[in-house]
Amino acid sequence: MIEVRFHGRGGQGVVIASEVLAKAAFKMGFEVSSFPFFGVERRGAPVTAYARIDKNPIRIKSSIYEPDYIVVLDSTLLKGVDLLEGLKPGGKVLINYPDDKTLPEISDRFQYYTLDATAIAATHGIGSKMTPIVNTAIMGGFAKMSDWVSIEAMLEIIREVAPVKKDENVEAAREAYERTREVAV
Amino acid sequence: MIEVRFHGRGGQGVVIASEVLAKAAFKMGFEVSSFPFFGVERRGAPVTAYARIDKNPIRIKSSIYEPDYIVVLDSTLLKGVDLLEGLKPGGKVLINYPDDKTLPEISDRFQYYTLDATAIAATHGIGSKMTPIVNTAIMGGFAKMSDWVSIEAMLEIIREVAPVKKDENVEAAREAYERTREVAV
Amino acid sequence: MPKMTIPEEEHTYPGSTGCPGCGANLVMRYLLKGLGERTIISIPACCWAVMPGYWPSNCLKVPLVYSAFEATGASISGLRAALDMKGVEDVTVVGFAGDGGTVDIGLQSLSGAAERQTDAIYVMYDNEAYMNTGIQRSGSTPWGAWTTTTPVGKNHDFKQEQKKDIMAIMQAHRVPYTATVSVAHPEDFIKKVAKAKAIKGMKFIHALSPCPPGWKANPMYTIEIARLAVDTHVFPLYEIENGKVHVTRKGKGLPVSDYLKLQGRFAHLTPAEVSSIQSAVEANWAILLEKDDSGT
Amino acid sequence: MPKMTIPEEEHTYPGSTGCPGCGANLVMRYLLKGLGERTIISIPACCWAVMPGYWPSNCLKVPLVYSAFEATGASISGLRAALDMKGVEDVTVVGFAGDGGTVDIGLQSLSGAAERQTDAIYVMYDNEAYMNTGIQRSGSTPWGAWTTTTPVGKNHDFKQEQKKDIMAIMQAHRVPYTATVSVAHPEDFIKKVAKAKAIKGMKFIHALSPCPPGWKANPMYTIEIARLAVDTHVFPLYEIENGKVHVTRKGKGLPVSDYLKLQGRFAHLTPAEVSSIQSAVEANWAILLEKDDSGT
Amino acid sequence: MRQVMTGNYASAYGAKLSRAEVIAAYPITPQTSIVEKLAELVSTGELKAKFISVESEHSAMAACISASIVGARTYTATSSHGLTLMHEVLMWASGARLPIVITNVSRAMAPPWSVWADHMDSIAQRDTGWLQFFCSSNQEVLDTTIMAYKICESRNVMLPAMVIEDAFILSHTSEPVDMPEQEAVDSFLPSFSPELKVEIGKPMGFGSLVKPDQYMEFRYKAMLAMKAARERILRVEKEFKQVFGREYGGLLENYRCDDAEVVLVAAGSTAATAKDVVDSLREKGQKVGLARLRVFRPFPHEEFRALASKVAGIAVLDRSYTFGVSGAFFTEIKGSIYDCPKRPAMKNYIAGLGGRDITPKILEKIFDDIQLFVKRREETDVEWVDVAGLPRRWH
Amino acid sequence: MRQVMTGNYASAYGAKLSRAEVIAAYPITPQTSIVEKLAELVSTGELKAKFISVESEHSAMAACISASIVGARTYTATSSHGLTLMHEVLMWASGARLPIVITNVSRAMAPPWSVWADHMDSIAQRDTGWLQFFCSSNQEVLDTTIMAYKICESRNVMLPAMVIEDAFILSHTSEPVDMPEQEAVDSFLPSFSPELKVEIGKPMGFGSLVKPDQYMEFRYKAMLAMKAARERILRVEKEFKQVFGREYGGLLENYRCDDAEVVLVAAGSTAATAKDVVDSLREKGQKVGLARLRVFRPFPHEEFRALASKVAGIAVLDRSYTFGVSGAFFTEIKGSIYDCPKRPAMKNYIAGLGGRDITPKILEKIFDDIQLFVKRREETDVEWVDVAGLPRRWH
Amino acid sequence: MTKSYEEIPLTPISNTPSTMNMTGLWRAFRPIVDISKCKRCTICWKFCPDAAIKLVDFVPVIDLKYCKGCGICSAECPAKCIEMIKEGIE
Amino acid sequence: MTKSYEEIPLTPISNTPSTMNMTGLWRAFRPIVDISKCKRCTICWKFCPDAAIKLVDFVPVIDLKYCKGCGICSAECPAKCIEMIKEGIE
Ligand SMILES: Cc1ncc(C[n+]2csc(CCOP(=O)(O)OP(=O)(O)O)c2C)c(N)n1
Ligand SMILES: Cc1ncc(C[n+]2csc(CCOP(=O)(O)OP(=O)(O)O)c2C)c(N)n1
Ligand code: SF4
Ligand code: SF4
Ligand code: SF4
Ligand code: SF4
Repeated sequence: MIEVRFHGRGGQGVVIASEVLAKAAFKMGFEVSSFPFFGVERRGAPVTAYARIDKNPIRIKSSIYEPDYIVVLDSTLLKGVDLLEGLKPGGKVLINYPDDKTLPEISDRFQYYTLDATAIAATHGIGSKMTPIVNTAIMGGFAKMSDWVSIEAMLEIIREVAPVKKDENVEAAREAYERTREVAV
Repeated sequence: MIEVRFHGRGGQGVVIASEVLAKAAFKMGFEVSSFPFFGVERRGAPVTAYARIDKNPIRIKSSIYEPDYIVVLDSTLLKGVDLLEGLKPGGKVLINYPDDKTLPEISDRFQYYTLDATAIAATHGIGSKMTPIVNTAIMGGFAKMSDWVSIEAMLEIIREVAPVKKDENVEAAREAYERTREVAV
Repeated sequence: MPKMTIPEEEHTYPGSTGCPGCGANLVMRYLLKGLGERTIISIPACCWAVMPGYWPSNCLKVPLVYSAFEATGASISGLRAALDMKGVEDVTVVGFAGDGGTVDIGLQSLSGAAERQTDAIYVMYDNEAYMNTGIQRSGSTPWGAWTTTTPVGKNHDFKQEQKKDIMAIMQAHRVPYTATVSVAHPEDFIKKVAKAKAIKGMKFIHALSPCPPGWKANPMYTIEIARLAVDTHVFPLYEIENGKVHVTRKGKGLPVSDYLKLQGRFAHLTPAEVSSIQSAVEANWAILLEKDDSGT
Repeated sequence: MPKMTIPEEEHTYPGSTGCPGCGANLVMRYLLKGLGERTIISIPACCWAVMPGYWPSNCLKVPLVYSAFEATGASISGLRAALDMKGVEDVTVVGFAGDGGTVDIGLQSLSGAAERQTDAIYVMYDNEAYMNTGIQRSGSTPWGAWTTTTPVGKNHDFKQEQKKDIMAIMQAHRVPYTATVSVAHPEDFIKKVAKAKAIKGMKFIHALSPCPPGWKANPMYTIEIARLAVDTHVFPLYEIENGKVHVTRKGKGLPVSDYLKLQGRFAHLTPAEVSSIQSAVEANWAILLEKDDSGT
Repeated sequence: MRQVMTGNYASAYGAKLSRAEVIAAYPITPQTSIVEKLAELVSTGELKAKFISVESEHSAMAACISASIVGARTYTATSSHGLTLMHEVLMWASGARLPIVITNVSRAMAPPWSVWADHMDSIAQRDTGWLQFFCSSNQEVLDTTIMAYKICESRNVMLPAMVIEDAFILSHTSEPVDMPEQEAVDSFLPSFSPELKVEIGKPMGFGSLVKPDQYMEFRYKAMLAMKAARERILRVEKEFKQVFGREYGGLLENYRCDDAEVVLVAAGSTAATAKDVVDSLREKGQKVGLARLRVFRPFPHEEFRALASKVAGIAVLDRSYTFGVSGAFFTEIKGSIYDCPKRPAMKNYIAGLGGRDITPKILEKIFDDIQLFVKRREETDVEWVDVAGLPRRWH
Repeated sequence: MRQVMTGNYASAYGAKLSRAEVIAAYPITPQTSIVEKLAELVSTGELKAKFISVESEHSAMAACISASIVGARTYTATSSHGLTLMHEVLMWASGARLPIVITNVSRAMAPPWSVWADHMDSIAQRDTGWLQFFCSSNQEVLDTTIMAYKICESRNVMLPAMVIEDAFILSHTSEPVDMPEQEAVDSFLPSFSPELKVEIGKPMGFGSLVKPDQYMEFRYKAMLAMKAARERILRVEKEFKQVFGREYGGLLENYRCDDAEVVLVAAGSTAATAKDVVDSLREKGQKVGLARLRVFRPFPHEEFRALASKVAGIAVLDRSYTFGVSGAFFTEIKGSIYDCPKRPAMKNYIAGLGGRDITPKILEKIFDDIQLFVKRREETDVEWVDVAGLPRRWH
Repeated sequence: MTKSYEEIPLTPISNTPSTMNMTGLWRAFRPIVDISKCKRCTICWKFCPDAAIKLVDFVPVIDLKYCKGCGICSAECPAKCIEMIKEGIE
Repeated sequence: MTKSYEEIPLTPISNTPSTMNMTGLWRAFRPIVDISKCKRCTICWKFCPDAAIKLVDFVPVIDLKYCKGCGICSAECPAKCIEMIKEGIE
């Protein structure tokens, strides 16, 4: 079973991101389950979501404590709580991070991928200029980072779930896929 | 244990009558319990109340099915349901009945007492002229009919419970006591 | 030739178990004369939940749904929605509740029904207290009245609060039609009910409903008391249609004491208290007349 | 020399967990500036039940009692009665609820508190929907607005009912003081609150409270939107003292579209719909001005 | 002084003698005379209290909750629909740990509309975290009201309590009640001064939002409080006895159970009648007893286990029925003695719903039946008593 | 077609596929997305129904009641405080014998305020006369909604049903759900046409006042209906299997219980996790099983008795606690098997209150513990799991 | 009197006319109409709360099975032709 | 983090100032005050929903531990001296 944890802020579509992953994996024949952290958080407050992907039907309903992947939709969260808590040794981390900055000091037990999803979303006019919506772009990046979910499945689902600007969202994800890169720390 | 059933109409103070009896008997050293029939009846509708009197504390909480005494506050009720149902053979019945009329045909297994409580109440100005309140007068009659509750105890309680016109109520009960008579059927 | 001034057909049976002289009985009788048989009524806990009689007795010739005390507004919305889904549109849905069930515990669901524009008529028969439970104060009990929970004690107590102005509250809900009616004026009553029936949306009828035991009054004066309520301007007859006020009966302008003195529940009031009631009634009447659009 | 136009002392801590730019946060901030520390607040379920933070966090410097969603009116009556019994009389009891908790599920207990003349101030912060649960319609949602339960569907749906007029409803309850306040005009806000504090009986304050996520608005425009609500006469500032209406700010009379266009929840409206809102607003404003006693 | 009064007046005087400070109540048959009496006592000044006229029972309880939070002793009374309308806020009161006392005049639920005795309304509150006392006489109603405050306000309890009297059968029956002197009650029951209350000048939020990582600990504390209540009930009753000379048998009153072969478990007014029946059957030589379920919450676990070790059969009379299971008393008693070494034969009798009279005759037949049942246990262990259309006759 | 959706959407689609005609609901976390989805389906015309925006949950249920009385199929959804506010009218619905279906997203009660999973709200309705289905997957939520109508609307049942999904854990978790075709559902579930309903032109009072001499007979009929519901549940599930190919194990799903020495009883989402745990423990050679309590009302009496005859120990996990007693499941199960010839060792585990996570690790420890308990029964048979401050560690 | 559980409906449905209740027995006073004085105004009929007055040719015929004796007809009759007399035992 | 049942009160009493919540971390945009342009009108202070602005000599000092970056101060400043810049990683 693969377990993924998502970090973002209230209003950023973190829950949607986890659902997109689940749906894409489902489309590829996996069994899936995704869920938010169950909170009453307000806009801007850190929120968490989760996804499980497996070959077999998923029955377990408890939370994820030791994920294989971590996705960070908002790099400013790196300042807050320990985002990498529980990540399995060798686990992978995808961070929405400005292309022109280098990652701050961070544990070297994991693999890191970055992607300037904010810039990409802005380019494609997703969300407002002030607050671009990055969840579709970041999922393009996820397809790159993981070797088990295809970018095609991801794009299909993004087209399905995006309420408006379907093409733009798909394009953003595709671009994100291409621009995601592993970084050394 | 002595068991008494009261019949009257909603608004006539039937429940008060049963309480007056209980309180008078209590004053005389008896253990008592009195209760209404538990209904949602409206003004004018037939209502029933009960009293138990005993030497020992009364624990039984069920209804009375075979009373020793029956008190009828309103003679027009004689037209309705069977008022004497369950009365023990030899049981006594007190009826508020016009002095100038004779009782209709009625079972001869019981002893009957009558009393024109309506007239007496009217004389003493209890209630309105149109609707005199007869419950105090009738309890004077009860003291006469029974040999175990004294008219003194009864009058004392009537004075206690009457909200207004205490003297008049007491006088009415005293007069009723005197004018109550056994009638043959 | 003599003529009946109200429809002859009865939609209630004799044998209801209300008190002799009960005004609420008349409210129902006139209401159904005005609405006819294609009517369905929802009744919460109140005297009228008892008046049809113990099971299986029923004194109404139209269908009757009992509802929880606080739920009349919700009940009529449910009835209307279901009938609409079934395509039954020519039926008048009626909520019929006492004053306590309307201005106190039922106010919220009534307000909800008004907000969601339920197509129904809500009738409040106002006996100005909780009568079914034995004369406790309600929000609709007038200032000065005795009830068992506003006892006349050593300190000369009685109801200290003003009667809730349910007509104003419903008006604030901008329902298309509200009217006051009286059992003393059945012709006016039935006319208003028929009018309400023809209007779409939530209609509200406020019926003053004398209650002999609760008002400590002789049952024979039920109509007289209701008439005096109108003639003293204690309970003016008017209707409000889309915000337009129309006083339907000016009344004689008799002193309120004429009205009060037939009722034991006001017997304790001092002359000063009576005249304070008089002033309040006059002030309200003046305001009402000012709003009256009848002339224009 | 510069001067603060509102009291300097803060009765709220930073660190509340409301959204950035939340109008309700300001409503509380101004309210307490107006009332001072001898205040006790009852808060039912609503955003403000969450905003103090998870236990043991509290952003208020005055005592706060949580109550059930529907029970604010009852809660303040209970608080007042208990404090009176304890002889604590110089404390202002406040009920502080959202619009849903006031005009819908809390209306009945509010009405009860008004009828029994509870000496307290009831503040409704009006973000015009159930926000704590994620933007569902309330009785206070204005006509035309999108919410999650009044979706903009194929048939161009949106809220079909008028906003409940809670000021009129409270006025119908004849409470001694009601006022509207805006976070864009804290000086006026605080003045009214201080006035309410000095009056005995039940006071009602209606505060328009912009909600960036719920109104689909940029948080930086919270004040601007509130100001436009006043300037377009969508939300006029006035008070009613013992029935006397007093408009406290005339506003600029800008077109309502200025107000609507900053909010995504109205984005679907057609020009015709916008102008029907314009007419309704103008009509209401005219009525209000007519009632205005300020001049006289 | 002993005087003749109804159960409802006994309730009202119980509240008065306990010096309830804030009373908020809404009328409902057959509770009304409690409220009326209290309104009168307040209006005459005999009781110094605030009487809040509320617009519903939900508000009655909510007003009591807020008043209690700022340290007032509170009282309310209701019945059936009123009690069930309070359901949400009943849970609130226990969760907020407020020692509110309510009288519930236990009555049937509609539909069918019925105003008569039935325990369904009370039983349906068994999960709300309230102490529940079923009373069998007016004296007990009055005394229990006073004791309830003392039990609930103790520091290690701080939970609300429900004093239950059967609709009409107690509420409207007049019988002699010894009314304690106010001074005696005052010295028995100190004034209410909770450790934790909301005070002006002490900013605090009362009843905040708690995350999943902490909620259970608060519930655990309430569980401990209910445990403590058990001991407290016994101690307060002992103290009460010392001052007033009366006692009620703890949580489960054993009446002639010592050498009993079978016992009847019953609560409320039925248990009073049952004592007469036990006496008369004892006279006939039958070894029968009554275990009067006086306190349903906290549940008298230990008491039932002790009883189970002594008797061969237990007849459980429930004046309510939980659809899909059985009477609630029956299920819980069986649950409680499940792992006792000795397992008496248990049978459930559903009786008296909606005010159906429970006569001595019926109770006698139940005793007959349970004695038979002990000998040859049948399939059905839940029997409906006195239902028209069923073969067995009960009169 | 299988698609990924939340439990709440599964609820909404369940109602939609059942062609609910009148929907009245009030928002509450975490039920809101049910209501929002239904509002959307009605607004797009995908669902032909009346959506009544009510001002409280009490009104939501009251509106459903009246709509049902005139023959409409009705649906509502709520949670915690909303459900408990309905308490009075829940009893009304069952007393009036109306087959209303509600989804309850089971959540903790305040105070402390909490929006997380907890069964207290549902359990506290155990006496209201509703059927109660605890679901363990989103698929089950959808399927059970459809089945519930078919079960409840049958002539010999005519009682309302509650479909329960755990707050967030099901309501907000997305997982694959096979969405049946509307045609298939239509042929499985006929339209609602009750024998008894209020119709224009047929004057009748629905739900009248009944005297003590007749009330019990009406209750007796409801008892029979709950009995009939049991058979009906089994039959409808069989039919459902035939049409849709899915089944859920009746009232008490036995998962690897056949040769089990100890079993865990659990309901809702925990039971899903528990299946994984059972599998992994079985792999380690432990003879453990899961008895998933799917239907709490009517109570699976026969099923538990059958289970008791097979196993040595039963661990009962309650996600709620009845103060003064124990978990409700625990009490009722013990009550149910009280007189079974074989009495398994029974222990109660109180876990997951207020959303506390119930992890596989915790369930493993419970299985360990019950196996020990079978061997040496201890005094305490009710244990609180994962409470900070208690000696035992669960992680 | 109590009906078997098999004879009753699921829930109490009242469909028997309330004429099953002999509410005339509640009466303390009985209205006596002096037909000779009757003006056929039908006012008594109009105001009877119990619908206990039938009109025969516009003249009131009081159904004593249901008349509760409230006296409204007597009070409202403009011709004063209805007298209320105390009910007796016949 | 979870407190022992023995350490907590009977029912959740919140008496810790909400300054325990680092809500500044929620911020997406940061207000930068150009003090040189500030007119000391105190308007920014007045309208900050989070009371995150302190005045020092009538000049705003923003407490970034709690400023959520709503931008109201920036929008309302008549001198336009508060700029909102996107929060970065420092
Ligand atoms: C929830 C609830 N609370 C209280 C009652 C008791 N109750 C039944 S009828 C009634 C009084 C009704 O008063 P009103 O609505 O004024 O009608 P009236 O009886 O005066 O005609 C009351 C308090 C109830 N049935 N349900
Ligand atoms: C009885 C009950 N029903 C529903 C809820 C769920 N609920 C909590 S807050 C809320 C919305 C409150 O809306 P409003 O009063 O407008 O305040 P806002 O959240 O918008 O500030 C709702 C529906 C509840 N707590 N209790
Ligand atoms: S108490 Fe009053 S309202 Fe009720 S039935 Fe009697 S007269 Fe009518
Ligand atoms: S949702 Fe709206 S009202 Fe609630 S905290 Fe956020 S901005 Fe404020
Ligand atoms: S006395 Fe009353 S009930 Fe009888 S006929 Fe006259 S009006 Fe009708
Ligand atoms: S950005 Fe908003 S929260 Fe930050 S200081 Fe300015 S007004 Fe306050």
